[in-house]
Amino acid sequence: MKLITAVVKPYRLDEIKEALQSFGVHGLTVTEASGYGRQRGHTEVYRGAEYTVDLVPKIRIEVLTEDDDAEELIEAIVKAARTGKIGDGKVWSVPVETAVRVRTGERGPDAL
Amino acid sequence: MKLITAVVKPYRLDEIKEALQSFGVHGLTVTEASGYGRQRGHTEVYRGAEYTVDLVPKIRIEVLTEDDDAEELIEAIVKAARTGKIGDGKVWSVPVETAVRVRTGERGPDAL
Amino acid sequence: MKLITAVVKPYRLDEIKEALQSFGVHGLTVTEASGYGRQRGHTEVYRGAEYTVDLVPKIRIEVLTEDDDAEELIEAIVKAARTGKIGDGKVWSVPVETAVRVRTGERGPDAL
Amino acid sequence: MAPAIMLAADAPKLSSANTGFMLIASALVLLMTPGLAFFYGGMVRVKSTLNMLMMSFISMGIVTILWVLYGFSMSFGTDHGSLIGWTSDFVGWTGIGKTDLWPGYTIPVFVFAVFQMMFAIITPALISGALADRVKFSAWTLFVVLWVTIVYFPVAHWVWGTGGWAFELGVIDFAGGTAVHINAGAAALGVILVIGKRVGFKKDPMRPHSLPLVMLGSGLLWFGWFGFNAGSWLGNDDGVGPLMFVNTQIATAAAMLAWLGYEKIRHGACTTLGAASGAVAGLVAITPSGGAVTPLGAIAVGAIAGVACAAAVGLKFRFGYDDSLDVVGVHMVGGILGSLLIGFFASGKGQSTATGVFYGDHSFTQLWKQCAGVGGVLVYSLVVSAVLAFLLDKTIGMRVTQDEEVSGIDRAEHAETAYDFSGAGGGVLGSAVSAPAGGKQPENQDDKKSGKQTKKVDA
Amino acid sequence: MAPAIMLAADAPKLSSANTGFMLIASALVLLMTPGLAFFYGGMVRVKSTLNMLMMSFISMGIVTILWVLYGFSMSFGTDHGSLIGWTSDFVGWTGIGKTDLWPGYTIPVFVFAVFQMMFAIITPALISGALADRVKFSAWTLFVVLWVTIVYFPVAHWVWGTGGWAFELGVIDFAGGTAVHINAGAAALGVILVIGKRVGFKKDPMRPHSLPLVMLGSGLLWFGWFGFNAGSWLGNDDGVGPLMFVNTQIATAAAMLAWLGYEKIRHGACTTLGAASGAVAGLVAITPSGGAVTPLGAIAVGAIAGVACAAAVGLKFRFGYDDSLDVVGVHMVGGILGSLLIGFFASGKGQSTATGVFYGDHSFTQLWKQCAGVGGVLVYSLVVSAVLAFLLDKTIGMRVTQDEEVSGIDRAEHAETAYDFSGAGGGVLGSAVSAPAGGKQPENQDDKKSGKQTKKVDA
Amino acid sequence: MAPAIMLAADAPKLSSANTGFMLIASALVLLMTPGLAFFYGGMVRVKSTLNMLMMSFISMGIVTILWVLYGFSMSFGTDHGSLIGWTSDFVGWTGIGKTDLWPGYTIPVFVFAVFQMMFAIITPALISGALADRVKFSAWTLFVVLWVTIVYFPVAHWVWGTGGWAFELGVIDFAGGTAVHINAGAAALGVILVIGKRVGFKKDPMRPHSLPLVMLGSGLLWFGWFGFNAGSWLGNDDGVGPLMFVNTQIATAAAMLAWLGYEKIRHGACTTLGAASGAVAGLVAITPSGGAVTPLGAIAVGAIAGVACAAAVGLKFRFGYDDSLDVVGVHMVGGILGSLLIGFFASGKGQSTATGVFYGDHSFTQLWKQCAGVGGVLVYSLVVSAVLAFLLDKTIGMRVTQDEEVSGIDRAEHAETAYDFSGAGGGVLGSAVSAPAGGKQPENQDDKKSGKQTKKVDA
Ligand SMILES: Nc1ncnc2c1ncn2[C@@H]1O[C@H](COP(=O)(O)OP(=O)(O)O)[C@@H](O)[C@H]1O
Ligand SMILES: Nc1ncnc2c1ncn2[C@@H]1O[C@H](COP(=O)(O)OP(=O)(O)O)[C@@H](O)[C@H]1O
Ligand SMILES: Nc1ncnc2c1ncn2[C@@H]1O[C@H](COP(=O)(O)OP(=O)(O)O)[C@@H](O)[C@H]1O
Repeated sequence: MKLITAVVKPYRLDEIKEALQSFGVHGLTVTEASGYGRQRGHTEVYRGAEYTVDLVPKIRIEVLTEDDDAEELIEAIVKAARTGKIGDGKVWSVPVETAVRVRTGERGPDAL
Repeated sequence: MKLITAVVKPYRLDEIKEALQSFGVHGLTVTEASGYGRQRGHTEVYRGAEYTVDLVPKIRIEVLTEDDDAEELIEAIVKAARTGKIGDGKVWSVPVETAVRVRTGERGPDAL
Repeated sequence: MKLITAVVKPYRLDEIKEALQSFGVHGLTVTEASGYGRQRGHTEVYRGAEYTVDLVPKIRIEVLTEDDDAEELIEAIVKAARTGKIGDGKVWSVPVETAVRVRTGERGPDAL
Repeated sequence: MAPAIMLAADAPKLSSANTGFMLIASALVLLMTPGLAFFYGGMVRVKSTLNMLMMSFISMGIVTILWVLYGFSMSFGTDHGSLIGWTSDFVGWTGIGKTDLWPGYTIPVFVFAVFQMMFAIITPALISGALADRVKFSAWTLFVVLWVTIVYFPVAHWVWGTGGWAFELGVIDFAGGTAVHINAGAAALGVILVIGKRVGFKKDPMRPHSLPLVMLGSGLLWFGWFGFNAGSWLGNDDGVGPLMFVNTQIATAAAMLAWLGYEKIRHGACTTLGAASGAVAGLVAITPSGGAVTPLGAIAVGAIAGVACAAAVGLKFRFGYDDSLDVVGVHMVGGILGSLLIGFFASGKGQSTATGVFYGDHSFTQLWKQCAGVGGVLVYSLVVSAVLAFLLDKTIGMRVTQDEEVSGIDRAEHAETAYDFSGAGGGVLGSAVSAPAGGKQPENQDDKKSGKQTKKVDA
Repeated sequence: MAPAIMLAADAPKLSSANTGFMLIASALVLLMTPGLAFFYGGMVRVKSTLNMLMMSFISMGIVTILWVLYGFSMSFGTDHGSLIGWTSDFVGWTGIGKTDLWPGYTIPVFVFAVFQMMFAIITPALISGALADRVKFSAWTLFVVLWVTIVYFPVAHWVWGTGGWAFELGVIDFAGGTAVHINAGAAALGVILVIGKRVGFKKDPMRPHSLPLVMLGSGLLWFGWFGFNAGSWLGNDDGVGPLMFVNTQIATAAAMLAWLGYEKIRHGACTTLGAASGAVAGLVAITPSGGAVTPLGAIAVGAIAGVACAAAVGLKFRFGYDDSLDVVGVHMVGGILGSLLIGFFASGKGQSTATGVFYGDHSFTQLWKQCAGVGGVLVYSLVVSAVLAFLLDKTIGMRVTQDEEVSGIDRAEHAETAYDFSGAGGGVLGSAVSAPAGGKQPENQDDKKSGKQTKKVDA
Repeated sequence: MAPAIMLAADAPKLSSANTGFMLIASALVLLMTPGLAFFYGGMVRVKSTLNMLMMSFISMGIVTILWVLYGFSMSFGTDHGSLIGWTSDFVGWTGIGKTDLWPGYTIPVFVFAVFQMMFAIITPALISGALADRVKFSAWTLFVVLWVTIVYFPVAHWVWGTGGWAFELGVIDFAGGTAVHINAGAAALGVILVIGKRVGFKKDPMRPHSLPLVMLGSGLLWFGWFGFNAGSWLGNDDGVGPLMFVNTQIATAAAMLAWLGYEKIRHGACTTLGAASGAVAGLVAITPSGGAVTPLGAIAVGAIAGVACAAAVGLKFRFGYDDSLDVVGVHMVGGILGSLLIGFFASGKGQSTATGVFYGDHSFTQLWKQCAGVGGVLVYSLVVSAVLAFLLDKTIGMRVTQDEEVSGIDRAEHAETAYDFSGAGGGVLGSAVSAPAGGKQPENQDDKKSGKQTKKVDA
């Protein structure tokens, strides 16, 4: 199994959820986050003072998936998250050794 | 080493903490999250309108542990988190290459 | 590639950002978290009652990096995060199988 | 407002008692606008809280100045053709002396003028609730200027000004059922029919982001409304103001209970939002009628308004108009009910001897008068407001871009976000993460003229 | 309330000054109930904020209606047997004319009745603080109905009604130390002894979820309390109201400082919650006594109450009763202190010539009277309230299920959550994540009758 | 304050109308201090919210007691050398009878004394805005005690006390432009020049953590300010109070619009913070001048103040003094403007016949008087406050440690955090995660004396 993590723009969540759903994915976990990427930092004026702002709000989505589906899923997420502008985010995957469904104790792919 | 991640119902946190403690685990990290699983979505009425609600609040617990303890720990968490109802959550583990205790710089199992 | 995760004291974020920047790191993702470690728990009195408090606020930083840089980066983070007092936190790394830049679809090291 | 029945004295003297009371009443009515801002501000999603607040606060700025410049003259100056007032002494308030009394009353003109000013302020603010999340602040500002000038000032003259057609007809509107609530509610309906729905209407739950803020708003409204209602008699020499005060409290309580009961039966729970909305529905309904009915009548008015408005707020989903925070469902419906119920429940023992269908000689006379008042104001306000919104939309544009709406109007229009709790849990995360919370969404930067302050952008 | 000393005039005339003042005072007292709601609402954990607010707001609904229907008659109607009042003209307020004056005073009956109504509203609301997190809303609603009928209306008659036993005995209670605060505090103790503790009592810290909300509440309480206290003299012809006003301010300040000092010495820090609680303790203690003591006496009353209540709130942990938000520790203890200290500090130069132990002929007469008043109200309220709670618990049940309590009573009973800040930090996360915040916890669905609105459930 | 023109009657009688009005006005002014607390509290970062609130609330405690003990005597007792007052009957208010009238007025001494008390309370609280995030609570407490004694009580005597030098010179200060706002603003400047900047000043954005809280504060300030301003005439017999009331509303509206316009042009957006600050700037500027100018004059005063203060708040970045929440930029600058503009806009038709440069015989007489008043108060307050802060800093120390400041002064000084929303999204996370939110940062424990309550620590 793989754990796919996507750090993307908050307002793409709906699209990503739909993409995953039409792909038949059963679950996901979302966390609020913030981050910065390549061209870090923009300047902003508030009450007469100028500041550099770097951290921008993002959401962080985690999806557990079977090895075979991982590639396609990543593609689906990337497509749904893309706006083509800077700050679109990253998607990565790591190997998972075991996964358990708490309710039943099922293991592995069955647990997803 | 392994990193065990558990996404569970918020109000099971106390039980999980106790379970880990009696197991001799030294630390954990908690984040607020939300998610959905298999039978996604329930309907709810508010002020005369009906909506589908899918994301439900969860907590996300991370525990670093030695390879040998991982299995038992997972079992302990699953047991403590279980209510037997839908939405009980998932527990998974990924391999960790190195871990450092910031205060001392210790590495590996000593860092836990 | 590796994913380095650091759970550290919130007010070290600035130092860590600077350390990473001078190291040439292009991006990071931050989440609010809380946790406890080795000597868990302190007691506190509020309105005439005494309580044990265990979870302490932390921030959780994630950085994707190339395999070769990982070691040095970990060192840099550990150094920037260290105050020498308890609660300084943990840094760990896990192997990443693939990473994508959402905007362009670039893969692997190019995606960072 | 009690122009129909004037105090007996031929030449009333300045009463320090009534003057002091009316100053406090004016302050209470002023407080209602921030109260309304919180009521509305708590009800929207967190991303448009500030815009909601600002739509009310800006009314405190704009309308105050316009009222001094020409509004008071248009509403309460000498009547011209039953449609509009004008008295040049009232322009800029230059011809008003500090001890000049309002004709027939014991309070200075300044006191009457400032009390009425507060009514003119809150009325456009009421409209804003229907426009949540989506209207450009510049367009709103201009709308307020035009709307009070073309709609509110004349309508206030019709209803309360000596010579105004509704006033002369004998339409009862103690404190603003028609001039304030129907007027604002109908205007809201007119505008939203033109500007359309929020992104996600009917699909997203769009729940209140802070119910304590809503309750704060409704608490301040309830409190301030005593000034609004009891103050409208302009003095406490004859027991009518106290009756109005008493009925205000009673109808509000009854409407809150009625709304909660309706909810409990229909949806199984008594919600906080229901309590707040019910109270406001009661306050609205008793506003025109509270000087005319008995305490038991006030229970009836409140209970009817509570149930009717609770049912009415669901209509927007059926008919598909996005009355975002239920201005139509509560203020228009509640105002109509309150005005018409006078025709049934007026006891003849309050502000005047006019009686409703259930009292006196059971005649329908007063009811028809009330219908005329309601109908006239409703149609005028709805049509003119819709036209205004249409013209503004075609010229400067009423709505923000969809991107801005989705990302949050607060950032787009006010360059701020309502809250920044980062670091609440610890340390200096605040100083680092707080910034973006208030920052311009970089992804919107392209299509935005106010991007001026963002020099260099990234994510 | 100043029935002991009436104004001299044989046939007082309606005073527009006093009428206007009393209307504003009534509005101020009304505002105290939302103030209390915020004070309590900020103190609970976030998951039961709304329930806390609603317990106060519902009292504004229920008690208003009952007071009109029969409460005013029971409290201030003609005395029967020194125990209860009844005047059929007061039932539904049908026999009250708008210019009828309250006997011996210069204000209309309606004004007196509505001012007293506000006292009847806030008293049950005070009790709710002890019941945080765990009482079914339906049970609370029913409790309020029964409690005001069986406890508050009679007790108000005893203390303030002509012919009531405590009133006739000469017990001094200027604005409600016994009738309001001891009464509510003793009732709270009675109820919690029956219904038991919150899950996690003594183990979880259960800290206030929003201290700014607490401070807002205490600020509004402080503000409104001036109406409560100074208004209780029903007019400003003789300087007693101003003395009460002055003493209210002074005792509150002294109590706040005293509480903070106690905390600083005992626990090493001046907390915000301590400032808020100290202020309320001072307000409570000066409520019965402020018309009787001098300004220096008010400092003493406040300082004593501040220290004593600060010490008293710790008792619940020692004795194990879960007085969640310290209703017993602040209102009962503060009310008793304020009432008894009259027996020491009454100067004979305020509302009456009665003097306390430290003044005049140093007699204990007034002190014994105060003890009688305190004891009578305390025992009656505690016992009857406990019995009421017991009966309700055995019939409809007082508490929510443990699951509901742990997951949060707001969702279970009101189908809402207080806040939804998701997306505060960016974009439309709000619309997606907000929903569940307000959603029913699916895991509770099985054991819940109000599950009606959840059609299909999952996680 | 209207001592220059007394009412004609030789022996005024107690007026229940004016007494009642002044009691309500006093309550309104009292409410301004919590209002200010929220205004400031919302503007700081979340980690120092409570400290900000407490700096205002503690002033309500300390100053009340000092005012009773000796403050009222120092400010309004018999003049000694044009510099200070003293009347032993006023010490502890022991020699004041409940029906004694304030000489020349129709209200009891107690009423005048308590109204003035509220002014003495808010003035030091105003200073606290400049000291955000960094001042030890114990040092602040001591500072307030010393500052009101050495600065406020004398200055109030100069400006408003019969015999005070500014009063006798004919300086106009209707409600506190010099005695309250310039005084507080100059003191703030003096103190911050001594204690220095916050960690991160100019580098971190330090945006408001809750703009709704800021708006609540400004709403309550606006509301309460009517009591502050209109009440300062001590009665409503002659139409001056109403003029002040009217002008208060108008100038505030004008200033809010002017500030927003300035912002829109300079930075491209109308911010909520700008609306709040603009309103306060208008309130400040009209405070000294509102009895002297016409309504159109009030528009001018407000608009000038709005633009000038909006520009002035940027100066702190240029000159590098950390006037954290713009006390200098708004209160000092606004107070100076309001006071000097009297010299231009006084119409001779308000509180007195004195005219400004634009009216009457176009003389500069009044302007020079105003300059003298402004200059005297400004220099005295700035210098003495700086010396006070210096002495306190050298003895007990004014600032918390840098670690405490960075981690948040709320925890360090009050052992609390403002909010605990953990678990807002679900279940009992609250009880588990809430604790640390309020907990002592373990890492600070070493260098902290108040570590008493932390028995055993870890992370
Ligand atoms: N090396 C990294 N490690 C972890 N997260 C990253 C990394 N680089 C970027 N991110 C996350 O991705 C988001 C977008 O990154 P960015 O590089 O700006 O996008 P783009 O790929 O369009 O340049 C950032 O806000 C951050 O949260
Ligand atoms: N594939 C997945 N990837 C990541 N998180 C998941 C996945 N499936 C479920 N979860 C998380 O687990 C929680 C409970 O899942 P669910 O499948 O409903 O439980 P159950 O196993 O009882 O059916 C979800 O709210 C979500 O946060
Ligand atoms: N085994 C673990 N798994 C996950 N997170 C941990 C673990 N141990 C510690 N942490 C995280 O690191 C933080 C600091 O840990 P702690 O052990 O107290 O520091 P120290 O290494 O100085 O003793 C904790 O608050 C927790 O968030």
